Amino acid sequence: MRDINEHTSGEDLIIKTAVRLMVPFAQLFGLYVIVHGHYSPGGGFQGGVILGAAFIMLALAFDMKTSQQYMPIRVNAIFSNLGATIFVGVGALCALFGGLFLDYSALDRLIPLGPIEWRSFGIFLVEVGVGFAVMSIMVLLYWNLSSGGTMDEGL
Amino acid sequence: MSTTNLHLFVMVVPLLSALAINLFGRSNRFLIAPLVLGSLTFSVFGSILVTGRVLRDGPISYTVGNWQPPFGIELVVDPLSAMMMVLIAVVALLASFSSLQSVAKELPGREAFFFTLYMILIAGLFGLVLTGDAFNLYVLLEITSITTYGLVAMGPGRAARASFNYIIMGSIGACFYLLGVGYIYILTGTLNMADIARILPTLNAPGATATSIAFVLIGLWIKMAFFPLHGWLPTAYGYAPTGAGTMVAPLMTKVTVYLMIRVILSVYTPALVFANGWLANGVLWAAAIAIVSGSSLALGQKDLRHMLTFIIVAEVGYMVGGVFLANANGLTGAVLHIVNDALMTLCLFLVVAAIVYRQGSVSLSSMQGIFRRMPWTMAAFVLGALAMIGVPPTCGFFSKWYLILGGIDGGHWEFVIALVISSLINVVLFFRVIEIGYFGALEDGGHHGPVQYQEAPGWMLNPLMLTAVLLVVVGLSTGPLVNNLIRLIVPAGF
Amino acid sequence: MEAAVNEIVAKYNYWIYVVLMMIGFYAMIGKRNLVKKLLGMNIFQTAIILFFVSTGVKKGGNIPIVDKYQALAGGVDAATIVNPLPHVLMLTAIVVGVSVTGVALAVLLRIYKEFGTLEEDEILEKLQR
Amino acid sequence: MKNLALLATLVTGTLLLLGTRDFPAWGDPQAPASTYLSPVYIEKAVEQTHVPNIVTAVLGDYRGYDTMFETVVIYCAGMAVLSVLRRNRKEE
Repeated sequence: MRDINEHTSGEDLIIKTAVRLMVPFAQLFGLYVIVHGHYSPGGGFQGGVILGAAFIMLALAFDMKTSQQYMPIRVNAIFSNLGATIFVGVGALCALFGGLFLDYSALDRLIPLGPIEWRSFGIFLVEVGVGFAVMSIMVLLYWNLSSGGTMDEGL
Repeated sequence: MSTTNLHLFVMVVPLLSALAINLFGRSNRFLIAPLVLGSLTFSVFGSILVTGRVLRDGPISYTVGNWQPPFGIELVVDPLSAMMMVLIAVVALLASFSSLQSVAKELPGREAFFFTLYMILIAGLFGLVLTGDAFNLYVLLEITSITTYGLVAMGPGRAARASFNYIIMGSIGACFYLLGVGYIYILTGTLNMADIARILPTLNAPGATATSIAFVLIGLWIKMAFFPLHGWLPTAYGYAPTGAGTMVAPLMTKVTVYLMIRVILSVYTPALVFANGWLANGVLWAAAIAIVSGSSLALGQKDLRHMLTFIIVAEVGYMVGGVFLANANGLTGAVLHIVNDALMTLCLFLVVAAIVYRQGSVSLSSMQGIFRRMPWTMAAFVLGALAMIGVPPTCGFFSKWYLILGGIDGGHWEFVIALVISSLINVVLFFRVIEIGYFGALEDGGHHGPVQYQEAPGWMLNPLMLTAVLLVVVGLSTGPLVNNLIRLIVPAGF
Repeated sequence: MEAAVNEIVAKYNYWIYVVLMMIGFYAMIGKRNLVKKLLGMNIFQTAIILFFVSTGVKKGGNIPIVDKYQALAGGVDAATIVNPLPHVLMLTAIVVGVSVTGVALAVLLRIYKEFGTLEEDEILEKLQR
Repeated sequence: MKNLALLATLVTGTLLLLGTRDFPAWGDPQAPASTYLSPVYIEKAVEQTHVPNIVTAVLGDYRGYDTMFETVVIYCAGMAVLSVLRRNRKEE
């Protein structure tokens, strides 16, 4: 019974095992690309896409429900909002702390790291926000487009 | 909160509230209305304060991230953009009352998504009028477009196809704009508008400059549905959900006209754009054809909303023509018409929303005897119709007056004649609707009884009444508006 | 003759991108299948991205990533590094392109559910009925 | 229709090709795009932001406002897709 199910849904032991092995590394690499964007090619968008691809890979090899076990729809919604809020929020925070909008050095009044270090750190913060938003939206786009909006089954 | 950042908060508060609506409104939809209305009220007061400051102290130049303008992105608030900020805030606030009602009825369960897109669209429009950077303008143009695609596609039935048409046309427009900016970037090496305006006249590159002017203008014309490129607008605005139409129809095309004025005045400078007489002549002929054909196509419609969408096409012709008259009266008329047309379109679309809310359709056949069912709504409709026709003292008269004066100054009689013809066609159009509504036999009442009084709910009716009053108030205060604000916009050479 | 050859050698990359753009543009306005229109849009956008990125090229330039401490101590020679600005602009444009494509695909799904086809002629036929 | 599309394509393409006549040669280090803004970014970015990847520095800081809207664009796309397509299986 179980074998027939696995066969008809087109799932393959090799693909499943390979994906299971690859996903943690893909996620690690995605995080590396986001975090190491200051020193090497990379950044929020590129890393976010890799992180999203890890979840899409899960959905492709297993099914949509499996990928939703690792990232429930609610968490996805929170991540996408969080990502956008981090970016806009950091900008607004800079303005509230007496600087101009998105002037990260103004956050020096919050935690004194030095204005130039704050610029570097502010870029890091917003890249993380971009990464979150891009990751969750990529997964969301895949879920919706492959299932026609029901987000329960599909490719 | 210091006032340095106030104009940015006018844009950021709706943006943050959009995120909050998405986060909290999905589970608790009673939070949506306070967030929408609260943030828009903030924007109204903020933009009025900013306008006061601009009129007192002169244009504000603001550098995001505290970088010197050519390197960072510059925001410019001059009298024109301050006026547009107030206009967007007021129209969005008035429209949102009605949208909240009709969305709750038409799209139950999807209010949170709708208002997320709605508020981001408003934030994007604020961003468009604030920005002083050519590439930033492209990004914001795409934000407003993507949210509009989504809002239009939420409608029932044919809305999806209308939205796809809009996506294809809108993308062509955006790509053309981006190409035009690319050509300028290769020539000048900068993206800041003031910087481009400074460098471009010193270059000897007529071919590439002309190409970039052509592509930027064609891109914007597609986005504003200027006559030969207007195919997407009537279906997109006609099939969109009613709640989206009330806000998108008054604002999108007008803000794009503003962008065209901004690009002509502060990127390419009028001297360069109007150097060749044939460009202005060709555009004026196209505008004249747009006005006449938009009005005549409206005559063939059997549905009030579709009729209004064709009138929007005609009105775009008024404004583009006014700008390309290239004289002070023409530009004054065009800028004044942006304000007036936004308010008139808002008024008429709010009427449509109210009628759709009560009876589900605005086809002319279903509007028989509507005056007896919704007298106040229809009173506002009559006022809006008079303004569209251009009867004093409503505001529509004054902007048309300036446009006609400008046409006579420039000797462009085709434009003047088109304006007069379109006013006459508007008389026919609107009196046909009023006749059906006033004298039309009531639908066979049957078990409902002869006359049923079904006025729109107060949340829709009161903003509508306020808009109708604004039409007259703005009309009567044309003099101060032109002398204190719009005269500042007209450049010296005009 | 030599001037023409020089012109070709100096500008041929722009011309290639213009041809690519026009392939996309023709697909957007000339094709009757909605998916082909969408693909045309993607070709158009990709061509514009290539066009912009090629404006940043400097002959013999390096990638715009420098050694932090060396740069802080001795500064950087701008002539050896390609122009970073077009890269930045195109990162943004890529994201915009992805977003538009996503929305367009969703709308296409709705159209397919509504009409059962993505051929424009068949849709028009069904609308007139 | 097809002929019209072909005509529009040819006109647009010709216009674009004519425009390239005024361009500097490809890869020219003296082109305005390479001499006006970019040297300042390249020389000052590390000093002003302590980020060795100049693209990241320009993306995140000098043109951070663009990047903010880039994030908002992709967020919008997600929400637009959700609002256009989302429905529960029960509703069918």
